[in-house]
Amino acid sequence: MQEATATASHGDHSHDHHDHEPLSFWSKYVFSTDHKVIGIQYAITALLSLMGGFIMMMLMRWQLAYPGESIPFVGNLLENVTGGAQGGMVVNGVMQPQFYNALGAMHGTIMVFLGVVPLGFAAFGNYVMPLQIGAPDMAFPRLNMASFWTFLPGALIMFLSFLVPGGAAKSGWTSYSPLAATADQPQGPTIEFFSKFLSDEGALFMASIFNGQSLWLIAMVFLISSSLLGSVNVIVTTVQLRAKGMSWMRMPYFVWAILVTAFLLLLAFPPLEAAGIMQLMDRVAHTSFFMPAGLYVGGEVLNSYAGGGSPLLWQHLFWFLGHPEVYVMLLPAVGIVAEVIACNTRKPLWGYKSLVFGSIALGLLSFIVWAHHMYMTGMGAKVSAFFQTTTTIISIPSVIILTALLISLWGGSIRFNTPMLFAIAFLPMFGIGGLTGIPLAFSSIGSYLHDSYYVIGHFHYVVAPGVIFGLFAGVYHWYPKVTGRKMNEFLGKLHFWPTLICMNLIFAPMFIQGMAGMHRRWYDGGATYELSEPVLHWNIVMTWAAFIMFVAQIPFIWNFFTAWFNGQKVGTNPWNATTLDWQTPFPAPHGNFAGPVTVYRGPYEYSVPGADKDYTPQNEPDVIPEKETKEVKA
Amino acid sequence: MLNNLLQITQNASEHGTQIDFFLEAAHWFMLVLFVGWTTFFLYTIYRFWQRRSPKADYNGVQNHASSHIEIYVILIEAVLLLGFAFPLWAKQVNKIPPEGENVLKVHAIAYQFGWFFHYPGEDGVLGRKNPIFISGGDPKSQVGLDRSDPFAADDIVTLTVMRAPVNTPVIVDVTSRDVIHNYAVAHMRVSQDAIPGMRVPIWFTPIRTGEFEIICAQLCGAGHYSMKGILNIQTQAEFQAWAESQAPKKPQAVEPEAPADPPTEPEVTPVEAEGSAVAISSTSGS
Amino acid sequence: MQIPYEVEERPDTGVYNAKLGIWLFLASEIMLFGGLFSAYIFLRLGAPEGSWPDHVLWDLPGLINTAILILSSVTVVLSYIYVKLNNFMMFRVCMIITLVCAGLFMGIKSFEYNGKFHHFGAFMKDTSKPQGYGEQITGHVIGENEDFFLVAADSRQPIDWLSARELKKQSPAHQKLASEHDAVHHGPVFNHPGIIPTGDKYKPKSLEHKIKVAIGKEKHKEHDVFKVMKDQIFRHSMFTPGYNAYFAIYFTMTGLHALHVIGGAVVLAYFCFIDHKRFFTNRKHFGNRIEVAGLFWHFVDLVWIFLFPILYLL
Amino acid sequence: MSQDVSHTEHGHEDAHEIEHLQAHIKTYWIIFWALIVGTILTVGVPYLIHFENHVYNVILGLAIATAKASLVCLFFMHLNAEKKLIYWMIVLSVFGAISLFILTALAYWDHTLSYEW
Ligand code: HEA
Ligand code: HEA
Ligand code: CUA
Ligand SMILES: [Cu+2]
Repeated sequence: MQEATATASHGDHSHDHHDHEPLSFWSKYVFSTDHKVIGIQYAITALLSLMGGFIMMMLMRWQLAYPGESIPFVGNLLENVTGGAQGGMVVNGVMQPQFYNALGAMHGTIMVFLGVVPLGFAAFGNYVMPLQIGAPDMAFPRLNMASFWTFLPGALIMFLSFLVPGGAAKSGWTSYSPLAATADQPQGPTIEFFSKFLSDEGALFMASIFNGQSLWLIAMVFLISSSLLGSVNVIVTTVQLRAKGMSWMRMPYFVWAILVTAFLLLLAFPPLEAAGIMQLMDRVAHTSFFMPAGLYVGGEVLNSYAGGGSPLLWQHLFWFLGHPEVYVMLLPAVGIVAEVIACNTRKPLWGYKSLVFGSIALGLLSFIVWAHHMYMTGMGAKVSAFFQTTTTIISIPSVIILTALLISLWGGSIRFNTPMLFAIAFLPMFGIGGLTGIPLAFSSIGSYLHDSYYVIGHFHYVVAPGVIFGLFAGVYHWYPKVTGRKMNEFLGKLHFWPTLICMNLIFAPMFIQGMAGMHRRWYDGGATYELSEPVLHWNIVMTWAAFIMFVAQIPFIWNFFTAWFNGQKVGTNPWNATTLDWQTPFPAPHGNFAGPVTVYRGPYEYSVPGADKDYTPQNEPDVIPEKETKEVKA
Repeated sequence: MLNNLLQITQNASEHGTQIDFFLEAAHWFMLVLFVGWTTFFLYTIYRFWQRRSPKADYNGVQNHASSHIEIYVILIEAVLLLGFAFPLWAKQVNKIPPEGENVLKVHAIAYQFGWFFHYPGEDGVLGRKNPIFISGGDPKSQVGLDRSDPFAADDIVTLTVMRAPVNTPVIVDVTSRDVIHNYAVAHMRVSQDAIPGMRVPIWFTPIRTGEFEIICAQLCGAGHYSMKGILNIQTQAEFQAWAESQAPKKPQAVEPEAPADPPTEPEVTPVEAEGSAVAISSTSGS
Repeated sequence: MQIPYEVEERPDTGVYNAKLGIWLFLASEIMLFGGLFSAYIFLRLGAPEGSWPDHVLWDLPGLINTAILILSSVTVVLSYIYVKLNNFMMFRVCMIITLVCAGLFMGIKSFEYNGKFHHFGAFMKDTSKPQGYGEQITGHVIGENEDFFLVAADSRQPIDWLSARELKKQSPAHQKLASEHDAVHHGPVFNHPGIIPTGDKYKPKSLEHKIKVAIGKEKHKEHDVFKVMKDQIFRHSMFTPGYNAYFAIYFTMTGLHALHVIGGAVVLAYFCFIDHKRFFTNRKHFGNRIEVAGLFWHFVDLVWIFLFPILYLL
Repeated sequence: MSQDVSHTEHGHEDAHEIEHLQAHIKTYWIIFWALIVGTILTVGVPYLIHFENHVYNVILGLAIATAKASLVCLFFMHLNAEKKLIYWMIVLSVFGAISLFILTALAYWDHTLSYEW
């Protein structure tokens, strides 16, 4: 019915969307153009991907703690799935180096590109952002749908690439060429398969496509295209569809975070798309963009390649995306944390403006720091001085943002519900991760820590107990918005505390291992090297903590699915929040708001002195000027 | 102190002391920030728990202490940058000691999965190498040494083990013959990508003898985890003896400054001065 | 449900949704081609002195294509103006000219590609060179047996890619002298023992050759034929992307650009022949669509304006 | 002048408007010829002028291309009279592209490496 009102409120007949007739199941839940449905589609895909990444990580962690021991429970299954013993991935239930590398590369890729970004940017961005600015939908609903339906094939290709002969991509999530260009050359079984239908050349060509690394690249091209569509949509929506009165400085911080993120995706991703196309050319058309002449691989000089390319070029193009990408992961999470903190401290965010300008500065600066991942490539003093300086400067906005969030807590009346627990745990966890980024930023000491577990520790502290916690907070916070029911608080706490403890047990020892000289991507967890002897025992602690953490996710998954049907029913605004996302009818119809929305005030008017309740929604008209309110009260 | 707490490897190179100091300073800086913020954080969430603070304060913190702290953070970071980071790196990449006198020059060639080390030999000049000469067999063919190059005749190529005399600056030209690797010696505080098609010099001065592990610090394929090299830092006498044992026999006159070691021509001539100088004879020969 | 500002401009920003959208999309496209351009810069700076082919493509087709794209850019913006002027006839005429231009462009492009795919080149072994090969011979394969290729060599050989540049550094008088004796007049000369002159002549049948002769670009009606011994060849292929770094970036950039041309043309054709009813129902909206599609088309033109000099001329 | 174009309210064109639009058509053809001349220049210059250093030829060629590109941007894409918002988008992408070009080129120059085996 609300749909009808929303549609009836305008009379443009040239318009294509007709929501009057009831939608079929397919167009309502599958090929939907409603930003809320698309948001949920993204969220579910992303959560499943996180799960996938988690499982891959556990297999890796088993191997790291118990190198050469057969994988319990699933060893044989994996062996069969990956082509048996002659597939060379898992033999007698024991993981082989190539499979470890594939898991590592895919864990990184899936977590970053299929898990965190789709959940933070695409799912929350899609679901929450239009609601928060009072828009009826995204600016281009069909583009939005197209974005999801380009994302999904990318995701499926990525996961299914485990099944092609030779296994999934195994050159790290960074896919450094020439390793990536020479790995996964056409596999015998694939050629055999295709030569049933095609000429020899055709079969070879198909085999150069159907292998782990090429599929990784193709999947990335899908994912990049999808996120380009998404980011155009997000920016246009934020700029054009803000409700009446929703001026820039009245936008909730989350909207700002998503806006900046969208710009990062928009401008940083295309060079990687270009690079991906070039690497695909290297693999399929035998060009050599990233390969110098005279490579000697597999017992022969690669004469079929012309050479003349540069391995550094790939690294530049990859990290030109790669660094902005980390803020793409971070910013939505910070946005969520800010929303949850404002709501659960019952007071306005402290330093809203510094948060906004800090994020914009972060966004701009993130384009000129990428080479801090490349200090070890033989960078000269001048250019490294430049990148060291920008990298140190970029830590300042992060400090400002984190400090503002911390100070926001002061003077509040803090409700420790599950979303809030995750949100405030984010602060020190991100603090540790961010602070350990500082030594990495200096090339001279970074060269000691480069590629060691210290780096792994650094970024996992930012992405796992940092960003993932932010996203958990978001899931718990907006769950009632989506389903009309709250998730169970007890199960939530049962999820939070063990996860927090395990996270630290997993990642804190990494700093020690890294300082002791242990390096990443070691299939045997460092057993080959004598220098890892004194810290090797940590591997076992970390692995078991990871397993326990998996058990700790079960309450979450249980909670997530059961609360849908028998969670505590709540009203439209269970958290007594001020932002517009909580002011729609429930369930929010296609078109979101019952009527035109007007915004009268900033986003976080909690505990306004003299107001009758401790929150004043953004769209609540100022019937009585404040002075009079006071008089009335007095 | 913090370094040791984090179980850093024991330093074995001259510039490593500065690196360690810098690491220590950076970690203290981080620790102070972390403890400061965490204290504030814990106190705040304790004090403003809804049970203790039922009514929120609309205005919150009113002073600008945080801006001051942020300015200090900026200042300290500037000091770290200007005082440590720039000079240290500039020294590493720009102040490479001139080749020849008192300096050992080695060419490290990474491959899947191991290391070759190419020494210039007595003449102090590395023989020409070219991928087209690569063939299986002995290390010299493996790195594609051009046997027709006169400079190549006395060159030494070793597999896996790199030897260097203590207290002598070592320049390592790092490259790779297939994919990207990384020449990292944690104890020496050095790390350099081995990139095919490029040759990048790094240098360090070992101050302790012993065997150190050379780590491949860049994913390079299935054998990455076990692509270990050994950096064997020997006393000068030991190193010299080894170099001599490797040198090809040549019917040439013994050099004047050579020690009394008749059977082979000396590769290395130690000039013990302050324990830091060793001359790799580069004036004669060639 | 109606999305606001789909047709009308939002008062405070002054634009309608799709306009902002297309500009954002173009921004990302700039970065996409930017990535490729920076690859071009990197490859070119990294190429050993003199090995980057200089002026190797025939510039006439590129020149014509540039003119075609510029013309189509004008017609597409005119078609937009005619929508504003409520002149459907002229709108359609302009649009069709644009589409014809797109077709011509693609036709010439495929003519060029096809020529490349039938053009042969071989790098001859030379162990004294760091890269393992020395001289190159390019031309058309007119015969082959298991020992050698029979190649009708081009008048201008890769060795001249370098010497042409070297030549420019000489004094004008010297240049004149040299150019009178250069390969273009006397046919190519090779030093490599693997390239054996047969003394035969071969008259290329390709259209490209005929045009070149007709306009005086090619002085030789017939090409010298050489035996290129297979055991002396280091590497050989057609002028495919894998031939060298230059052709790699040439095909990637122009290929991606061609995909954009096709995509843009499809959209314009849709507006011209299928969506044109909107011209009469909601002309403002239709005008917006043409404007947005036109912006994309101009961008395609813009990319070509840079591609042409960097790939054909410099 | 082309401000009117993007500003035209739907449904009505008074004579004044039409005049404006017709003036545009003329401008477009002028630009067309300017672009053609520019193209011929780019092709001609390498034949006519050989700088000592090839780099100058490259710079000149890119300069002409940039001039042509700006004509297209300014007139065909109406950037001579666009909304502030659009300019900001362009500034951003130019910032991105420039940092990509300049910094990769710089990083290329400042590497302490030699390109020999
Ligand atoms: C979300 C992800 C994210 C974020 C936000 C960051 C943030 C930062 N990163 Fe990190 N980084 C990664 C993800 C991230 N990084 C990843 C994935 C890699 C590895 C990629 C790979 O090789 O695979 C990496 C690698 C990496 C490297 C390369 C290491 C190497 O390979 O040698 C460097 C080097 O400079 C670096 C630096 C930094 C810096 C200076 C910041 C700064 O922005 C941090 C600024 C933040 C602070 C300074 C915190 C301030 C907080 C306080 C002062 C208060 C403390 C608060 C409390 C205690 C409550 N990072
Ligand atoms: C966003 C990025 C992200 C995230 C979240 C994680 C999360 C984790 N990662 Fe990962 N990791 C990377 C990005 C990430 N990682 C990258 C980029 C690399 C480098 C790869 C390379 O070398 O190329 C890496 C590498 C890496 C290594 C090093 C491997 C090696 O170098 O050899 C290790 C080792 O322990 C590791 C461990 C972990 C652990 C224990 C977690 C845990 O924190 C996992 C926590 C996850 C969750 C808590 C998810 C919970 C969600 C659910 C359970 C879903 C529920 C589902 C429904 C409700 C439907 N990771
Ligand atoms: Cu070699 Cu890793
Ligand atoms: Cu980074």
